[in-house]
Amino acid sequence: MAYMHIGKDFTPPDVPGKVTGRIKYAEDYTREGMVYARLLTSPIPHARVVDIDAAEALAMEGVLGMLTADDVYPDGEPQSTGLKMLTNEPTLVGEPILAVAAVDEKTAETAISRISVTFERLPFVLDPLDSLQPSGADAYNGGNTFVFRQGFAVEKWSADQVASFRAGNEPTAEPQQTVAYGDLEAAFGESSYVYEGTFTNAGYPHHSMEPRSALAYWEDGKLYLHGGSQSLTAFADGIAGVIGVPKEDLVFVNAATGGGFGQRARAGSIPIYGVPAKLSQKINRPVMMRITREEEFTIGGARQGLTGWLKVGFKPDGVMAACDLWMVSDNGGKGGGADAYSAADCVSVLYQADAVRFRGTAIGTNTAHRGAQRGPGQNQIAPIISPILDAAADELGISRFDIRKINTPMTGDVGGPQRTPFTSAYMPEALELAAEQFGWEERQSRRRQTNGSKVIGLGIGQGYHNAGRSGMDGIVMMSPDGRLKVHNGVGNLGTYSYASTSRAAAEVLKMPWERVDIITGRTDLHLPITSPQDGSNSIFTNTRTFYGAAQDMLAKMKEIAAIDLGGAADDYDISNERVHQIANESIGMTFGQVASRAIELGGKYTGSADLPEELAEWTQISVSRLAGTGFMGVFHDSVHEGNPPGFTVSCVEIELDKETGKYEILDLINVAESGTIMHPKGMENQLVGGAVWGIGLSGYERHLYDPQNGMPASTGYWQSKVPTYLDTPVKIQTGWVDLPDPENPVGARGVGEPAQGSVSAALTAAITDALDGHIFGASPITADMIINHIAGTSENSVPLAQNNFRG
Amino acid sequence: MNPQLTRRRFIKGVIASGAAATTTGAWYSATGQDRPSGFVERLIRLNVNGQTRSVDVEPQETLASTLRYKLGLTGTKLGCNRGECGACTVLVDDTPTYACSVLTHSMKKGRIETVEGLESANGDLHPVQQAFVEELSPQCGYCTPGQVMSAVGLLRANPNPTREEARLAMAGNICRCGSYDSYLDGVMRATELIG
Amino acid sequence: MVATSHDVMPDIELYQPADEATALDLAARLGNEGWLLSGGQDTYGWLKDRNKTPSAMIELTQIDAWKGVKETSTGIEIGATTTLTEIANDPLVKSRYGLLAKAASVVASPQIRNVGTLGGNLNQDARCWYYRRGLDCYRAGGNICYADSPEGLNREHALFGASRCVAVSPSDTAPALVALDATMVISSSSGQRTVSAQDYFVGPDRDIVNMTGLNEGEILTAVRLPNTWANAEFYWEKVADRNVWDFALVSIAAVFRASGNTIEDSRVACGAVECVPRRLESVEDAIRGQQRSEALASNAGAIATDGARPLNYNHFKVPLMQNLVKRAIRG
Amino acid sequence: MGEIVRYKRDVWGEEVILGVSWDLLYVVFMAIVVLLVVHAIVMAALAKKNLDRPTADGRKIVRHEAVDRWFHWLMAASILALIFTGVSPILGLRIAWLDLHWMSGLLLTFLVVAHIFRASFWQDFKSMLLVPKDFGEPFDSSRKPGKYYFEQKGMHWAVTVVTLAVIVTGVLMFMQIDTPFWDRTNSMAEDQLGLVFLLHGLSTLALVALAATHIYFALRPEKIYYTRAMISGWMSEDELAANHDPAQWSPKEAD
Repeated sequence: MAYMHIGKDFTPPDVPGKVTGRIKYAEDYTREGMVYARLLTSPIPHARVVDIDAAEALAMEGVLGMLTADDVYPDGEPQSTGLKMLTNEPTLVGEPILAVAAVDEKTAETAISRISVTFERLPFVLDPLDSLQPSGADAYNGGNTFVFRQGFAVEKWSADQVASFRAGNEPTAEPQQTVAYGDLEAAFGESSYVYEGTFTNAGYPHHSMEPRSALAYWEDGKLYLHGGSQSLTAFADGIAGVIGVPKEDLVFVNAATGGGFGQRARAGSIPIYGVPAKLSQKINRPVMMRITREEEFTIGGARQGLTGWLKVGFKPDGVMAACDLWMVSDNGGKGGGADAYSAADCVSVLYQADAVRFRGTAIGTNTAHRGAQRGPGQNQIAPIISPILDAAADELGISRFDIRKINTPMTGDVGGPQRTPFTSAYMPEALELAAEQFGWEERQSRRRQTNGSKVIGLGIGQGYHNAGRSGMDGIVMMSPDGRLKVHNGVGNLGTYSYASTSRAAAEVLKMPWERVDIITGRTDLHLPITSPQDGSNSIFTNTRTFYGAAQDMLAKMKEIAAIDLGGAADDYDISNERVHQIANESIGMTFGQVASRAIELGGKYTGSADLPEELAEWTQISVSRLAGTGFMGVFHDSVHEGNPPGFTVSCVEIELDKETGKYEILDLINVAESGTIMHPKGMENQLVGGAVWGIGLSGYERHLYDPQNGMPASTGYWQSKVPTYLDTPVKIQTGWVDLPDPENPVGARGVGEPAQGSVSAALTAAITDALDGHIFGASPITADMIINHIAGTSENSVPLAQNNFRG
Repeated sequence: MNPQLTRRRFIKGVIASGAAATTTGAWYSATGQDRPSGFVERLIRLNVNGQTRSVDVEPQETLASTLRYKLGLTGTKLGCNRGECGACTVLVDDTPTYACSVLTHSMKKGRIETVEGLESANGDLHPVQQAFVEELSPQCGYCTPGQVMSAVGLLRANPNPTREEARLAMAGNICRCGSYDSYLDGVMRATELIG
Repeated sequence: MVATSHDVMPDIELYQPADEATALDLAARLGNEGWLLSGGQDTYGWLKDRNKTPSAMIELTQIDAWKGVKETSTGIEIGATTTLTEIANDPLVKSRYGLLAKAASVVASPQIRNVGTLGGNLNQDARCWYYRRGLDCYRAGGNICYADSPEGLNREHALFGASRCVAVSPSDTAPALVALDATMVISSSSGQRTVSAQDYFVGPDRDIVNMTGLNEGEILTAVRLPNTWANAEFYWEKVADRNVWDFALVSIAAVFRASGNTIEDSRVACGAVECVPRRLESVEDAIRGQQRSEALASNAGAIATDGARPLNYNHFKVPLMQNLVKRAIRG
Repeated sequence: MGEIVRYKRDVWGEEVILGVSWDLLYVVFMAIVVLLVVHAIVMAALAKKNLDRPTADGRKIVRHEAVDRWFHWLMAASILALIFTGVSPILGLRIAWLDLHWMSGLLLTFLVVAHIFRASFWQDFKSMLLVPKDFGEPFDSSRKPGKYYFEQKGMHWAVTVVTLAVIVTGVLMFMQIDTPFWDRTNSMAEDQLGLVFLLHGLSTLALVALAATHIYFALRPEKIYYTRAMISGWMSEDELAANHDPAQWSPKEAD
């Protein structure tokens, strides 16, 4: 299909502001009379605040006030997991206890250091398996796990059960959750190669570049909140509730967000924005609260660590017959996500096993909170499963490419425990494209070639994430000058999907891009509800809404033309920013004229009547404020059927030095299968960015806690090991399949998350390959682990080592 | 208080037959107006983006603080404030420098350039900025000003770097979005734009 | 409270002496209350965290006499406030003492090398994260080590010479200077003294809170490299997790005088395995007068780690160190 | 001055004892010097012109067996080594002191334990016992003691208590460092550890004071023959008669 905008490169309007430094992030704003807040955070991994003595601090010159948990939760703190604004019951080191506002940060910090907080220390735990011990400590006040709708609970295994699991055996305890399909026993019976083993994934922090700083002030009864989010409206919708301000009285300002990666999607992940808001209300001054890198570590959240056992069976023809997964998830100090389930779902989708069983238990630890982080679950399992596929291929005498091809998901297949059909799936094409572009076959001759202490390793990997939701709203407006205004609540965090999705509306109305304005950056510009822009869903989800809103406008244009120029609406079409009769193109009116007429006609044409039912409350507020101000197209999306998958395939060639445990990535390709490509450059960015994340997951990033005292060590980039320019290849190749998905009007699906998983899978497979097939069953695989393996000193490569700490 | 200080003071005390060692604080007040040479004056003139600006700078102030909070040049970002990320990179006498990890007073003799100072008088983007736009190098954009400044510093020292040289020169800038490849594309395009 | 994140530079005085005498006078008068500031890359973190609280900083970089590389009759002399970038790019250093140029070129990141100085790199404090976090451990004057225990995070810590504190020498240039048999020039208001690079660094057995033998009021002003090892064959390698910013897991600096394939003499030092750069005299003795060979390299590697006492998570440093010694000798 | 105890923050930021304030070394040092100087002056002023000192000539009797003298001097040496290795780094001397310190400590511990056994079962333990009536002894010039006079017994028991305190705390501290026998753990809570350091420090200060006093009195001319007795083992009959009550102590003759 020949598109005007879809699939074409363009410059998103915010890019010049990013290269000139003009675009503003939350901490770049100032406000007359602004004061500065700093946090006092818990020094203890699990404690109860007994007393706060702030008299000396509050008496200091320049100190304006203090906010504590008692101020923000006058009726008591919520008794559930999840982040709180402030707390008297910290469950991790670094959890905010109180905030102090002062005329400058230095004074606020000095004041903080003069506050004396008396804590009652409570037992703490850092490893979920320790917590499962009969006498193990519980991370939360009330238990070590949180059951939805039931509350805190205590989950314990026998000492033997824990010891047996640690020793590498299948857990015998009752799991909290079991999901299964197919006849597992029969499938293993058909298998000629069965792999059984344990694995661990280190959790690791988000460390997005922009810390979660925020500015808040109150004017005319309205709260103005400057912060960073992944979606302006989905986030604002939630944070209003967190802070306790009516939605119509909140103005959320968010022109740019310095990195999201999952934990800036929903208000529940950043209740800390409520602190400057509440403090501002209390002291009646604008309050800027800058978050430091160290604070970002605990406030910003982290990936779940998984500790698991798995058994995978392959039939003689290479078909994955069965996969049995048992995982204990590290849920951190504030509850976590469903990574383990997603991991099992991912295996089912990617390898189409006949029978899959997932059993899992999620246990809290007194570490940073866990939650969404670029492919939660799917990406942890990717580097674990890929080397197993290779082992099966080698064992069964099938090529490593073919075993993936044999098990590939395709259109018409179903995936996951719910056996959900794909909306479309072009994985075979992606595999072929990646292999061809990379020269996978030709490179096989170099496999395990040595050069002194160096050895070549090759790896191929696949990534998956469910990449599309529906049910959101769209608003487009047109003014008498004929410019299209796409009111877009998708956050600007570097995916440029706020712009890409807007282009769906321009496409429908066949408008040149220069005539389109994206209305975004602050919610008082009246934006519709959007998805939270997490889970790789924005492209699929929000092209549907803006396409729909533009279709609504198009239909209204034709109606107006019919009213003014006669005939029926169906007699009209559009071209060159005119609506005209199909039969006689000279009879028509310009978009500007249509917009003017729409404003005269009012009613449904300006959003004053006949609105779609089921518009979200947030959209209703926006529409009501826009009503009558211009020609409006408005749309509420229905719910789609099936699973729109985001797929990627990666190939990696490394040269590993057996004497240093270091490797260089000689070549890397990351290929997307995500339906129609909306924006090639944007796609390229997602693929290279995902690749860097994959390299971090497989080789570097980790979450260090000292088991002796619960102290976090990875509070900066130094210990967290975010990959740098020199840890990534000089050039990363990209590619894409570009075939349309039927459930999206322009055929597009998302891709952000799988882009990491496939690279992680391929890189781990390459490391394994270079080490003659040694399966570590771990992410990351660091230099010391490789050296230990080669030298036979494996003190710290014991399976099921505490997943927060791998040396 | 570092106990070592106490110990050291004790030693001094013994040597001086019991006289308590003076702390610097006491020493200042004792010397009063008569401060020793080398003591910094707070009111200084800074050459920033080609303009000389008078600014009151505390002795301990970092250049990033002065730029962001005294001069309103918020293009210079604080990503870590510890020299571990590069978002605050500015040029001092053409040399890429972490503004978070130098004192303004240490740099006051230098020619300071921030991302705001790169555009030409008529508003044209600097070739590096232009190239970064064309290559869509930035993702979230938070590290971008630092990446831009490192690239400008590189191209002033070496107008025709190889991709590998560019990679080495840019290495002190973290991009959490992982856009390294796109930034390198941008640097290479910039070398073409500069010609 | 330790865990609360401080991030702003606290009040502290700054002196910017323009000449040597003033600087030395300030150093003497301020004593321990004065913090010697060079590039500052190991200063501001301490101060922002409020984990070190001196009253004043004495900036040394305004003094021209302490900057730059100059030729002398016995070799070259490098001012202590010469930046690492300048050293890495200096033609004289590159041509005669390539080992040091190489070591200086891989410190931290480009921007840190642009302001970070040789003196700062040599005098930087231990990088043990417990210590850096402001905990009152032995090195901070306390009575405990959090790293040296069965559960402590001691992957980056010492194999040798630990005494209560198990932190290692983090400097990349220090082992290079030990290998090159450099002499450190130390000035104070009462004059100048020199000490060999090897003796400049002090382990925790002798001084648990300082990593060098610099006394109060003394300033490291220059480093002299002798002609003895100019234009020698050299080997340098640093193995770190990430290739930017990270400190060495193990590094090696070695210089050789060889005739043909025979090693006549050598000096070999490893970084990040002990609190001081570890000079490997036993290796030097074992290879003196020997032909380079794989067997010699392997043997030397094994000798190098004699007496290593690994902690729980740093066993890998033993084979890694052996491998690096091997590679150095293989050439 | 003023502070006796030094505090630090434990790993979670709470204030705990770190140890003794070493400024007290200075206090102890000055106090002992003042005390001993005053004593020396007073003694000099009180000194009779024609001091009637007992003669060393004549029959020699045994005061200390050779084995006891060895015990004494080895203990003295180890205590002095402990004080030197322990205190000099505090004064800023950069020496590798810790190994010497714990080795001396082990030696002292062994000697003390052996001495306790020996004194309890094979020596005349009663001769060193300090009983209530001994406290009247210094004020009654007519009374003469047995083998040890009051001040000697006092010094012995003071040194005993302080040495035992140093040893017990020292052994606990020894268990907190890496040695050839074991790898350290962090098994002791930081507040307890601080208490141990404090007690070790306080007993060190006491030991320094006692050692200085002991050495001073050992060198006093009027009692120098006790020192000689600790070196060579014997006293003269005259010296015995001048100071001791033969009814309570009747030593055998030296060879």
